[in-house]
Amino acid sequence: MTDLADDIVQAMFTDMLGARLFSQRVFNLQRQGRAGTNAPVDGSEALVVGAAFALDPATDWVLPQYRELVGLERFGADVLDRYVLYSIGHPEGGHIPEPTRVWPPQISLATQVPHAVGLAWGMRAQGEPGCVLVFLGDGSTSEGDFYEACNFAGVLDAPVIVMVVNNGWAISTPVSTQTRAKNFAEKSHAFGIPGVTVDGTDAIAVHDAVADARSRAVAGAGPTLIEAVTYRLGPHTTADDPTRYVPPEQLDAAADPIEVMRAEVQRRGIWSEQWEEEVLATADARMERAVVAAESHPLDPTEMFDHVFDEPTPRLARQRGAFAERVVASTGEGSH
Amino acid sequence: MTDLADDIVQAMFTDMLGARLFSQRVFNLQRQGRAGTNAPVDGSEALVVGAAFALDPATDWVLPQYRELVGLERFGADVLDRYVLYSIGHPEGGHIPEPTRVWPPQISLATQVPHAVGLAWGMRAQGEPGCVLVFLGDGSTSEGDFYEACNFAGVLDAPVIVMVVNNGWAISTPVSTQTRAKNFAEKSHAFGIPGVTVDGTDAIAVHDAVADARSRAVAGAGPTLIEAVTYRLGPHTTADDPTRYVPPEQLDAAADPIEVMRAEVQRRGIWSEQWEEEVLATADARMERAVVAAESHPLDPTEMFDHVFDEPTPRLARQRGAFAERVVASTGEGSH
Amino acid sequence: MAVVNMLEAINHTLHAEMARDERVMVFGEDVALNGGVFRATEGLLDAYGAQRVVDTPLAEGVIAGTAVGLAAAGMVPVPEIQFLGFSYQAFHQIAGQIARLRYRTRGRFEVPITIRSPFGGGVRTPELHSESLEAQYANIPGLKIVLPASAADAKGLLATAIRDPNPVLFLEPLRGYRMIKDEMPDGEHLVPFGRARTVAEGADVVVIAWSFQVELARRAAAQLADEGVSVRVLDLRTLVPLDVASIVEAVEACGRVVVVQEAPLTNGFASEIIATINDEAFYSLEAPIQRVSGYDTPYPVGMLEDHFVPDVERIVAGIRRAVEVEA
Amino acid sequence: MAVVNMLEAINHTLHAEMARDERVMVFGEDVALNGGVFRATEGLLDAYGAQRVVDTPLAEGVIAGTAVGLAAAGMVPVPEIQFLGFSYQAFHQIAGQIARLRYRTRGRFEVPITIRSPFGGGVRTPELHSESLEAQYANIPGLKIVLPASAADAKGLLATAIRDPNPVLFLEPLRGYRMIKDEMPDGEHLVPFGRARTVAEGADVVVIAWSFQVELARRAAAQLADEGVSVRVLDLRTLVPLDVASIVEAVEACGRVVVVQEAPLTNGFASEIIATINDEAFYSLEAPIQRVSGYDTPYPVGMLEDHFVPDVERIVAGIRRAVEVEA
Ligand SMILES: Cc1ncc(C[n+]2csc(CCOP(=O)(O)OP(=O)(O)O)c2C)c(N)n1
Ligand SMILES: Cc1ncc(C[n+]2csc(CCOP(=O)(O)OP(=O)(O)O)c2C)c(N)n1
Ligand SMILES: [Mg+2]
Ligand SMILES: [Mg+2]
Repeated sequence: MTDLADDIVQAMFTDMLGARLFSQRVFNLQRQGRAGTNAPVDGSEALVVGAAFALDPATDWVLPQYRELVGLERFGADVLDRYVLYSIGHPEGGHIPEPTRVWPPQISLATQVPHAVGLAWGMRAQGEPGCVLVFLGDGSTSEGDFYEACNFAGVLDAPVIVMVVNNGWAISTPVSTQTRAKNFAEKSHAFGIPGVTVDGTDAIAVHDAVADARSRAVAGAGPTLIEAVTYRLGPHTTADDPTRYVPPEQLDAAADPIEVMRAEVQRRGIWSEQWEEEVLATADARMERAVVAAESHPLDPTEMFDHVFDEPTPRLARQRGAFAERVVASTGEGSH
Repeated sequence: MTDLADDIVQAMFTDMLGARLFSQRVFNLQRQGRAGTNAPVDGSEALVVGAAFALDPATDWVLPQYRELVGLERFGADVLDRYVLYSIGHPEGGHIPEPTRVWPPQISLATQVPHAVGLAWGMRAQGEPGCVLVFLGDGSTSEGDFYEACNFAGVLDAPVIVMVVNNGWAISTPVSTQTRAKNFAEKSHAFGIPGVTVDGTDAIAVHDAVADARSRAVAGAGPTLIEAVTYRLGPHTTADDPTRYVPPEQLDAAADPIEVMRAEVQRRGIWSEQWEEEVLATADARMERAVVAAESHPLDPTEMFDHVFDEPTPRLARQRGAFAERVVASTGEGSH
Repeated sequence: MAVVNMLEAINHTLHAEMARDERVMVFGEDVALNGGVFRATEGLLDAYGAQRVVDTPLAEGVIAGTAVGLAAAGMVPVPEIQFLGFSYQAFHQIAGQIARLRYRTRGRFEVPITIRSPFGGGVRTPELHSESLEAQYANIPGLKIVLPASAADAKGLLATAIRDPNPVLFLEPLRGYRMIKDEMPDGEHLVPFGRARTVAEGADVVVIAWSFQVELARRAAAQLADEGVSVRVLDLRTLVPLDVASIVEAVEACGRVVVVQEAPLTNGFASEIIATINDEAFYSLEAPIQRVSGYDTPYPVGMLEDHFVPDVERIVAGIRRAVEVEA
Repeated sequence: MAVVNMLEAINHTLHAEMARDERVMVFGEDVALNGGVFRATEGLLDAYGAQRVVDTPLAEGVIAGTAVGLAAAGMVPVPEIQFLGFSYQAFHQIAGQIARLRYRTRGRFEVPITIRSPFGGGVRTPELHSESLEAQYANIPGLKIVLPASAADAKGLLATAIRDPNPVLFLEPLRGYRMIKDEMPDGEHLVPFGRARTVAEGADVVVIAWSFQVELARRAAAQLADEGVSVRVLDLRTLVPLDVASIVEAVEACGRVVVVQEAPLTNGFASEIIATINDEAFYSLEAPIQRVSGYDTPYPVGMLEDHFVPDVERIVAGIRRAVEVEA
């Protein structure tokens, strides 16, 4: 295991604290009717930040599912800013600008795995140096896309890292209902690629596993399947009531990645209450700016017609024209 | 390994000889313009017949891909008779009548695996004693359906046997392009179910592997993945030219299941040239009857509208009516 | 007769059908332990047990695919696709297999499968949760397509669907789950397929709609009544089979037609309604048929969706266009 | 100008485009070593190498899904789906992802993907090899749908498709692969999307068709010419974008219309043509528009398929129905 420098570990803990705070703020926005359905990060902070710090934001790509974006601050401020915009339902929330190498949330589960494999394949075709890391959940591994993509990645020796976030649940469905496989790393045998299971509540352990996988990937040694084991500490989403199905004792027994990392930072003697308070205060202010920016981000309703194609078809242009007239005419517009 | 009685072994060899002969006859029908595209069995005789003899036609189901039906004589004469009808393009060819427990050919690759799992699930729900065996090719294992179905079968402990026919090729695509998995039995790790690789040119070895899997299945011990390794001895189908891609040395090196079984029958001292000639003559006559019956099977063009639903919708009934008028009116009908 | 919302009607009917016929099985993502993400399957697990009410792995393809095998085994599968947008993952099984098994096997295998799935927009769901895909299924022979617009019909059509020996795509309007409330008949209540429902009588123009758009059309009709425009509203209830006779009768009576759909304009099911009217009632048309529709864009995100989905205002405008023109 | 068949035109164009732009990649089942099951990709592997011409595992979903990633990496993916019926296995990636990536990311990612796939019946292929699914894709915003009916157009439209920064579904008529032969322009030849082609001039009635049905319509027109019926034939070439102007012009000129499609009747693309004419040229119609179409049955097996697919005789009958009626 690499011995990470103290400042790196501090930076990782900083992003983990931020991730949870950002996530809670977005959750609360939904409760206040200011954001749509969203999925809290609680339990995934270590595995997201650990992975992010093992990658090179200048050369590597991250394809998230939907729960991970708040932990990718290291890849650029745009990730969080656009995630907030996405969460309040603004179309530009799906647009994470160049040069940030992070894709927007993927709602159609596991469809991002073939995308990641294709991206890795294309990067190699272009002689680019980096690799691709794609997140998907334990439940999402039941989709054919996961299997088809990992299998093809093996055949291609594609520079891709597939990280299965095993948080115990897919909404109300436990892992025992998803598969009888011993664990998710075992699924790598079906693809003939390396598979490892790592403690997903231990950011440093995740960092090391991803670092290994990354060196293999960029060396042309092909893909790696990493199972990061954690526990979903919150509801599935703002729309979910986990008390209907989550056994309380399981939840109590679950390790909290934030506490695990705080212990490590304390062990290294680089923690102080005041330091953590400052980190949280900074994150809070940073999030406040993101929310203000998002809520004041302009939106012209006619943007609904943009980007269907590079140039609208005549039919689409006409629909846009008729719509624009109606919207301008309509007084009730504001209420829409 | 079970020690099969001589008469059983003779019966198996009889069906293997029949399978190849039937398949060649259907192939030739296509050459004569009397049948459509079809896929010869050559190389799969042992694994199909070996499996068939390990199953109970009264309680067990077989879901083939498309290459296997000529070897399922043990499940009833309807299987071959309807396969011939299917091959000449008659709609009734897709109808294998009760009580024969064999499904018609499946063209949409791997879609039959979820069907098999559902059937096994339903049989158990109904308290039926048997199990389901489903065939699919090495290439078909790359489809998401194979994975989703085997994974669900594991969760359900469904009484199903999934037999991967690894004949080295998917049309022109070699196994090395399908997957990096060590072998296809290895894929069972992804499902947490037993996986075995068996010599698919050895009917008795296949019989024993399927017999084991079957006892587990009917005992409630769940599914088994069996990889039967053989080599495709002929073209993919009547439409294929394997000389474009099959290395001759591979083809020469490949074992012929018929020869393997003949050697076994000879070793047991229950073979004679005359016996084999009689078997072939019987098969030939039996096939001749099947072809005559198929080619004289009546077909009213309006049958095109039958069985879309149990009762036609008014719109469909109207379409049928208009069609019937036109067809009766049209003199050029015969030419259709 | 109790007043219930559509969700209650659907839950009630699932209970009744599972009690009536022990071959009925309900399965899908989060339908058992959690009673469905909208509680449509609430209580089924407790009442009918883990053999008949099953949480599946997260894979729509195998949810649809196993339904085929279950049907062949003699069960009556009622799988749920959590949101219609995810039926795309099962398209090869629904369109390629479920819709054809009876035809391919000339009736050897029956396919009494009812696929339930919520769809439609206006409730701020994430991407791919709101798509109206009925038109993409309507061109697939062998599938019946059923879209209730009232709680009473949700009961009567769902019961009919589950008892129908053919595959049925039963589409439930997300927006109507709790918003649409009406009197649900007690006891046995079956609504036959292929019989449209006249929701409002009228003589000047007929608005043809299905699913939640029927509710919007009703409001538009009420609004215009005050202005003396007599608007008939026809709820198709099922697209396959299609009640051509009722459509023709309404067109002949009114001469002017508006068709409402939430799906994108191009090749939505409104196009088939117009083509059918062209075939059957061409000479009764006094003006071009007006389409009030979603646009030819992907279903947009939350801040834009109210601009995408037809609303009362747009339906009223469509009706005005239809009646304005001189015959 | 050489006379070639469609297959030769497609193969020629793939060679030319791969030579022109090294970002172009061709991949799919059996496209490299075997040159495609119809030889459409013959010689590409030798000419452009194993990095750009790739045999994939047998999985349509990941063929389509990796195209998304390849595009994001800056490549120009030209995947082949061996038969359109198997695009169902990729529907979630084509309809759910490829068609939306640009929209979801507001143009951050371009999707210059051209999915080539043969389709259509009449050549005795096995099940699911003959289905005409264009209508099921036409209701999906974000996809262009291109269907050449001549060798010259196969070249000009395929080159345009590959250079188009948007996703294109390029559908090749199985029946026309070798049967359709015409003069293919040498050198650079681009046919713009959204410009229909008048295949035969005529004033009494216009037959609107696409893909192989254009050839049948041409023959029907020729046959009726002898009887003095003047039939115009319009080849749409692309369904999305749709050349509404040419349709309207033809309808205004002829007043009578026949639309031919091989797909099932209900909600086939012919329905959208009729709906579009209702919107744009209602008052020019002198008679109901006639649909000559496949039936609402699954595509049948070999001995029945000639009864299912439209033929010259049925198109002639449709034209007679259209012209018979008094205005
Ligand atoms: C293809 C598809 N099917 C179903 C859903 C509905 N859905 C949203 S999240 C979810 C559970 C996902 O569980 P998992 O993959 O473990 O990720 P987690 O939420 O636990 O992070 C489901 C079923 C979806 N979004 N996409
Ligand atoms: C879903 C689907 N994709 C593609 C095809 C076209 N196709 C027919 S057979 C075949 C190869 C099948 O190979 P394999 O599964 O190994 O079976 P084998 O022919 O070797 O017995 C392909 C690609 C198909 N029939 N179905
Ligand atoms: Mg999970
Ligand atoms: Mg094979």
